[in-house]
Amino acid sequence: MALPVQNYVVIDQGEPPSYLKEYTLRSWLLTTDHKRIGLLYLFTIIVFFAIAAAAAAIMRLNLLTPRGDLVQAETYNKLFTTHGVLMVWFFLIPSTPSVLGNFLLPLMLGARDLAFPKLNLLSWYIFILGGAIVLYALLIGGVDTGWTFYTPYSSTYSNSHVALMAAGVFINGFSSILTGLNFIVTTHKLRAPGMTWFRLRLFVWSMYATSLILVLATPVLAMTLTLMALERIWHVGVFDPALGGDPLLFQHLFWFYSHPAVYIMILPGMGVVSELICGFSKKRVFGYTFVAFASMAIALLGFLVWGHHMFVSSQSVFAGMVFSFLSFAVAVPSAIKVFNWTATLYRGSISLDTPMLYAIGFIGLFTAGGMTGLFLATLGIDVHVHDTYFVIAHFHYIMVGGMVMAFMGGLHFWWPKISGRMYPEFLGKMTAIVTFIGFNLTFFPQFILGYLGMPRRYHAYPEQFQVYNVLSTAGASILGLGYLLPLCYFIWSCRYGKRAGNNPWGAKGFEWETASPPPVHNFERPPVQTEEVYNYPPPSHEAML
Amino acid sequence: MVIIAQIQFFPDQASKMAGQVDTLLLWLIVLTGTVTLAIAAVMIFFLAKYRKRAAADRTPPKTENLAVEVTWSVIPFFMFLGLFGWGAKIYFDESVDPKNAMEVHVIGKQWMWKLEHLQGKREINQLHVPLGETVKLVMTSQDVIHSFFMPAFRIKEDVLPGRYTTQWFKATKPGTYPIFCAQYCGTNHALMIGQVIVMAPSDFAAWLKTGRETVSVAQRGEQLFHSFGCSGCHAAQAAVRAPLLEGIYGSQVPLADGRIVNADERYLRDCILIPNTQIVAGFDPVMPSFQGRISEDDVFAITTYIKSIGSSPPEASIPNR
Amino acid sequence: MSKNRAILYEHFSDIEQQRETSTAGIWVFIGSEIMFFGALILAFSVYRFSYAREFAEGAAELNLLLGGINTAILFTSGLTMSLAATANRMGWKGSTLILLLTTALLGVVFLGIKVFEYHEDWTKRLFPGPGFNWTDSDSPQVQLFFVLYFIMTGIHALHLIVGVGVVVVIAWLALRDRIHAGHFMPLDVAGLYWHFVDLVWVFLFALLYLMGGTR
Amino acid sequence: MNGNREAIEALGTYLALLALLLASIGFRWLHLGGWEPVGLLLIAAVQGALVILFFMRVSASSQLIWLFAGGGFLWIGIMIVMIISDYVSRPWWR
Repeated sequence: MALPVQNYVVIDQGEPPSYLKEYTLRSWLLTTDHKRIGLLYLFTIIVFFAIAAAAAAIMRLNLLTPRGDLVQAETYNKLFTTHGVLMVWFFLIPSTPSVLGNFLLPLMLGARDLAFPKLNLLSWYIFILGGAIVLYALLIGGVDTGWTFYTPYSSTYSNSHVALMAAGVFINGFSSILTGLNFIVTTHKLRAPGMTWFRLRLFVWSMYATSLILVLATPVLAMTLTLMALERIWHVGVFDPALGGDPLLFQHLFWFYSHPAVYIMILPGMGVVSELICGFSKKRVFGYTFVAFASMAIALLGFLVWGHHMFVSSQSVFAGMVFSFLSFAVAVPSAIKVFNWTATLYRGSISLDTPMLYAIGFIGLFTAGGMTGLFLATLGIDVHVHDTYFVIAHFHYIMVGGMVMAFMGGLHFWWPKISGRMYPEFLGKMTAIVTFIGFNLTFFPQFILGYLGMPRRYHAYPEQFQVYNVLSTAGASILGLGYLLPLCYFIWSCRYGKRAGNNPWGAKGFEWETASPPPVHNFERPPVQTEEVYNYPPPSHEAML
Repeated sequence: MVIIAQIQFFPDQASKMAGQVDTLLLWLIVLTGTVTLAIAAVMIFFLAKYRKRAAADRTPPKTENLAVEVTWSVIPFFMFLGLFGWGAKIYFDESVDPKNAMEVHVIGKQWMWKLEHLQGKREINQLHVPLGETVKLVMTSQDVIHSFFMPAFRIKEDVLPGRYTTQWFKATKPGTYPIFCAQYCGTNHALMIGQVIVMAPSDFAAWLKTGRETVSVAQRGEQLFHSFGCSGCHAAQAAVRAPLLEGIYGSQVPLADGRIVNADERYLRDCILIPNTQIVAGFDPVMPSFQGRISEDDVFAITTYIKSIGSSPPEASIPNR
Repeated sequence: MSKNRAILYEHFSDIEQQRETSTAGIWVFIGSEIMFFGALILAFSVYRFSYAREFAEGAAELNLLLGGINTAILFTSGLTMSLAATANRMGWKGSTLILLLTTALLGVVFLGIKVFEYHEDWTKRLFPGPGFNWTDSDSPQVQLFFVLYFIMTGIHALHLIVGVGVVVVIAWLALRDRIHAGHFMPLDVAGLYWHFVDLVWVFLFALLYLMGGTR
Repeated sequence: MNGNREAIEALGTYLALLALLLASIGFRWLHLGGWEPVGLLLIAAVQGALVILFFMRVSASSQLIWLFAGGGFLWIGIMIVMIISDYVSRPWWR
């Protein structure tokens, strides 16, 4: 079957230069091109990911033995704080929105750039500043509170650089807010002619939903951390039980941000996977409106469930029940998405290229993560597994199994567009499989560990837990390989990869109609959306029975 | 192969509640497992049948189908509703204050558990309890937030500074089970572990008598009630008009601002430490705060004493001054 | 009149789209700011609800007169800012400049009075910490009130300082004819931010100053 | 665009704001007890609405701006209602 390749860009000497044409450092550091800023983010988050992953590796090695012989308790505590802070705020949250979102959102909307290009560059610099402060805090001794900064430990008892770390995260928050603001306004105001709301790509819907959370939740975190840091510096504060303050208020405010933040991390992944599933089954997604509205429903309901992090914190029984109920409710739109993706495959024309393998891996792991989320939403079970390795396993299934798989899938899918080159397909497929196996070996044993009662953030543990910890560490080493390989072959492909045409996958969408890599202003002439989105032609006859 | 012999899939099950939680867990595993496997099976089937090179019927199907969408939204929703109700039932049962429970006081501090039985017997990182008796833990922290976690009973509850939290269990199987601190509390968080030792009631009674002679917590509380000067006002004959404390525990107390509160341990504790936030209707806010002047141990003792004078008539229980 | 032409940035297709984009942008930002102050107001509400008596005692210590004057000053600055936007769009350069500078000046006066108030609070030893002097030492929650008071007014003052800076820059741009009747969005956007800072103060004033009873 | 009409509107808003300010300061002598905070917050809400509608010109803006302005307040409402509901339903919270 011939792929419907659309080649609208006429290749002659009049072809506008690619956005990668200029090489000077200055041209990168002062760029307002959304595509270049996306790449700037990519380079930065790889650095943060590497540091955070190294911290995880040391932790897993330490947990090989029950007594935790490798590092001291204090070091271990600083390691998991480093891992949490960097992974959450400096890798997962910016990963898909700031890298793929920045690169793709204007392309998918048919716009020349984001609404506020200078603000976009500013948000990268703010990100760098926040990251620099956090790295500085790590270098001068680190922080041992965990990424959750619970008071009164963080505000009074910890002897580490909590305030500095909080300042770094606070500053980073502004980067998130500005990115979210830019995306919301761009989606509202810069759509190409004919691009109605129901012709938006599902990735755009998910970015829009994510941005709403970024804008509405992040300031609450900023204020919460400010109050915590002020209490630490000032020695009197609003969460201090001695003044009648309530440490639970900190938890309420913290999770009012941090639970929606979980959806900041997973919604973009869902958007990417929707694109991959359509692109590789050459078919319009099943139930477009439901998938799109499910993104919005998750964003809205996601704001109402934070209290499930506090079922055993002594919040009221009534609040516990309300939050449990709402947590089940938010699982419905997630389930809708999974069902719709599966139904999209029906009568498709499926090719199992690397991005598709990642997408399928995502659906499997996300489903497992989502199902165990139901366990945690169930009050009676949560009382037992709360703050144990069960929780760790659950959210790594969502964050790593879900989000990172989707990010890798997206990166492979759009790499030809980003770099103009193909990566080695066989290595790509191998990597996807290695990652899937390594991931499951690392985190599945942790479910059992959790139900057995091993609490999280333990640098040493009773001997009966050792078997599962050894399995987990073994898996982590395989997983590490799965992350190192793409780094190598992506770099290799920049120079030696096969040239990708405008549309190597035969996929639908504005970004595939322009050159690879795209010209500075994205499109040679402003595109117009004349048909429904994902309007793949029916397969030719020989492909049918 | 010592390690292989240690492999376990389920933690010890040492209370009725643990059994209930495990039953719910198994149901959840079966239910979610079935759904997950079904999705996987359908997906793999589609992936195989409709792979690009395979010949298959590819007549474009409808891409919007309201009936299907509603079906697969509503069915999970009702399934979730059932799970919610079941889980909530267990949670509610766990949170209801048990009647006639044997009380143990727990103080968490970095990084140890201090426990005290009402008979005055104290332990550190160990909790001896009799088999088949309901045990209620009244817990507070001296520094940061901890969490008292006993996997064998499938319960945990955070232990907070400046407040009492409670949890209860009824052990049904003798043995030694772990206690963990589940809320990260600083450097040696991982070492803040201990043991619950469930013993036959007779052994427990014998155990209580071992060691040094002790006075009961209520007796200690009574002494403190006098030495801190509480009895100077809270007595029938006192010159200062203050509420009488006999029978106050468990009663409904009307407050000056119109609210009515249940006088439980938390209320009594707050009245000692931050008295002016909960003035009893008809009284002046004259009580000094004891915040910073009294240890958590002593607050426990005094509240226990006040609870112990619940049923006695006022004249008999207040010694003459 | 060529200097009064609108400026269209290259990624927009027309001037109307560019204007709507600016307005939408600042409103999203304001939405974010609402949540920022919202967290603070929530913390205050929780404690105010729990410790009504102590918080009323704390509020009674504040200088209601100065607070009221400051509120009136901010309202006046809101009026001048609003008029400045109108004048600019009508092309009245002189009035625009005078109104903008008045707005900035009123902002500075507000901050001056606020500093005076802080000084008064300091001498009354109402600043939380070791020196906190509260006759009724049995109500530690009063200190909680002052912790929140200083944080809330302090963060508001920071926003106002930023606002004054922005208004001064806008005035300078207007003087240099880089903002004018044809290119008015920067002034309107700055105005929206200024009004938002006023808006926050309205609620801070009600929560902090007014709920002190008639003592 | 009519500059004079806008100026008159702004001036009217300003006078209304000042009147409400005086009312809110005088409010305490009504001795409403527990209802006093409610009344004061209502006055503040009216003042806020005036600022938003007229100084910030939302009254003359597109639906999108109404949505953004309303969204911010809806969200803070959600946060406050849900968190306060925990406190109210804690049997022991003072």
